[in-house]
Amino acid sequence: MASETLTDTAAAPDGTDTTPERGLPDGVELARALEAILMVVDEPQSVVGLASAVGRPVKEVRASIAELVADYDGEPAADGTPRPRRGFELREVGGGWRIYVRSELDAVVRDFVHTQTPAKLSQAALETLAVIAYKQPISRGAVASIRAVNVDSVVRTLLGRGLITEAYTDSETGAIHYETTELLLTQLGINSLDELPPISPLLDDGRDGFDDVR
Amino acid sequence: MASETLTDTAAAPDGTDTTPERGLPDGVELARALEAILMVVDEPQSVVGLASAVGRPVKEVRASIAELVADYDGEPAADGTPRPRRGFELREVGGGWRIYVRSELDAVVRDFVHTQTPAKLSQAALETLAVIAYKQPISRGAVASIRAVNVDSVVRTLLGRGLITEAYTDSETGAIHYETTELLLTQLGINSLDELPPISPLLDDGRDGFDDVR
Amino acid sequence: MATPPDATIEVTDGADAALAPPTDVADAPSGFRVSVADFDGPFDLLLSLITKRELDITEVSLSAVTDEFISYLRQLEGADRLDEASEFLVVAATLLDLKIASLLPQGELVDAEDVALLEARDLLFARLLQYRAFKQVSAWFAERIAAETARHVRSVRLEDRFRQKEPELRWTTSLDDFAALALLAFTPRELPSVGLDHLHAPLVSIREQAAHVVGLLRSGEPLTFRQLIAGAEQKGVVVARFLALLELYRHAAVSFEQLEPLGELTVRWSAEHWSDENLVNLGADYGQ
Repeated sequence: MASETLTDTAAAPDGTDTTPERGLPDGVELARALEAILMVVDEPQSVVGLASAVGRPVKEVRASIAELVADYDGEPAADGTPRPRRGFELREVGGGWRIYVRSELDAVVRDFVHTQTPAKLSQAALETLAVIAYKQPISRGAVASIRAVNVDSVVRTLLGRGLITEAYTDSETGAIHYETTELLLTQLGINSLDELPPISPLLDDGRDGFDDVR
Repeated sequence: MASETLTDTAAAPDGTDTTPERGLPDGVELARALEAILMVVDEPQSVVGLASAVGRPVKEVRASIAELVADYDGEPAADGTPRPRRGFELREVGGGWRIYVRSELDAVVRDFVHTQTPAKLSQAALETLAVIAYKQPISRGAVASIRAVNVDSVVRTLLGRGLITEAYTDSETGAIHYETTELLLTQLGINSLDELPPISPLLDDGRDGFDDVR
Repeated sequence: MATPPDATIEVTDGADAALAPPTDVADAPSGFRVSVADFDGPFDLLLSLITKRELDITEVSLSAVTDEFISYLRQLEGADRLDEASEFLVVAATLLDLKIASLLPQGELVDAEDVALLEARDLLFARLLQYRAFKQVSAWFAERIAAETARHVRSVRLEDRFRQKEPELRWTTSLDDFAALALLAFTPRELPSVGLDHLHAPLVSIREQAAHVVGLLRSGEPLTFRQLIAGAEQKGVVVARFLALLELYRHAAVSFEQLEPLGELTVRWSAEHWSDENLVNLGADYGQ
């Protein structure tokens, strides 16, 4: 039956959501409010940000998001009700949650959206980006000494693409230090720098400019 | 169960969709392809347009859409499986289908939008607006290449604020060209674009489309 | 920012690397081969051998490698090969460090410790290894970015009913400010270069050094490198002047003559058409 209120007939995580919810209109299920918000957002939304938007505890919002992920992924509900694997999915990328087309369907959707694909980064830009990602915050000079070439024009490209940003300027040397942005995480499809593949300390022989590679 | 392929376990309209589907990758359910497309499109999509995109008969697409509407509205599946009433809905507006926030959740989303939107334009938005003002009509891609950043979200903001509008769509490339509105003139306190102060190129480095800046 | 956890890339052996290098060094399709007394093979393999410490870098004649590299660069054409060239440059620059060190006049101008440092083989190994690790991990970046570019995120125009609930726009930009913003937006992005004077060793402009060198050479008389760096008190100036010469060489403004490896380097003005405007873009690759 089409219920008039927005109760979650099939996908209630458990029985706890039947109490009136703070910060949400009466009868509005948390999961439904979250999916409504996710329909209009433009940027990845953190659990904390979502929690404050709906006026609910972070823990509850986190659980509700997890349930939505399972729901869209087609996992059966807690009570065993089967659910279809949706054409879209909820992904945590770049520090927050957003709705994506499920990757199997990217080809179907491709013709429908005319997104402008930015030019591919050069090998030099990728390597510079990697150095900054692992050693941030880092000055241009320090990147240049690792790559053994001047990196100014490449740094400019990366700044222009919004993949890195100025973290701070050293008050003594005046050297600008760079760090990576959330946009980089988004473009890598990861959620935090912890997801970068580990890089070895190589030769940990304590030499200047070398021992601090992580 | 989480099936690997995109089969519609709960929401199959009836038994007719089990035959291999033309125009879609193997194992992709029509409804899943449609909801993927509908999740990313900005404009309402006609049934005919959708049908040609997925390479399926209009009649089938129409039935699948009707089933999606019922699905999102929380009507039980044909086999009686209960389904939640989603926070979003599929509505036909102006001859096309698009996903909207379910109206019962307007208040929640309104609060969210209100707290999320800054009252002032960002520096990025102002610069993009300035580029459009001086080079209109101009496509998003052309603005992006001048600004060397992705401007999609900023252009959306400016459209939303009524400071720019769509001038025309290039019939060859399909690129939408934007121009500024009367509202911008009002905000700047001028009567016509001719009153914009002339800017002289700092560096006439032959950058494409740079010499014709007024 | 988070610290990435330690250790899985095995850099000493590319074949076992947790992250496969972009190209297998053994069959790298690179066109540049090094052929010197002790070694014959692709440039990348040279790097690979050095990282395995199977070849002592100091036994490779750097001038021979440099010569081959420069003649290879001369043949390069088209954007496709730019990446290749820049990749070589990274390694070549490291190798060149030693050559530059030997070009520097010995004596009171150069800190003996600096030369010792530059000549420290282990440091070179360390830098090559480090570079190699970042080069390998950059392949992961390329893959992830390519994969993510194919994804589609929901990003649609806000519905009108919500649009109206946005806070009213506060416009604070004057007409002049607006024009200034336009100018800013149309200006190609430059990196800010504030505060460099505070640096212990101030940065040296390659462009300025090029102007100096052009002034000295244009009269027609060839000069030796030693003469060109006479009076330069900082190592940075010497290096910048050397790089300026390479840049001028690239613009066919000068030619070099060196009768034997590590011998006297004679520089001759060879530009047919030269305008000082050429200096404007000189050293642009170095962001000066």
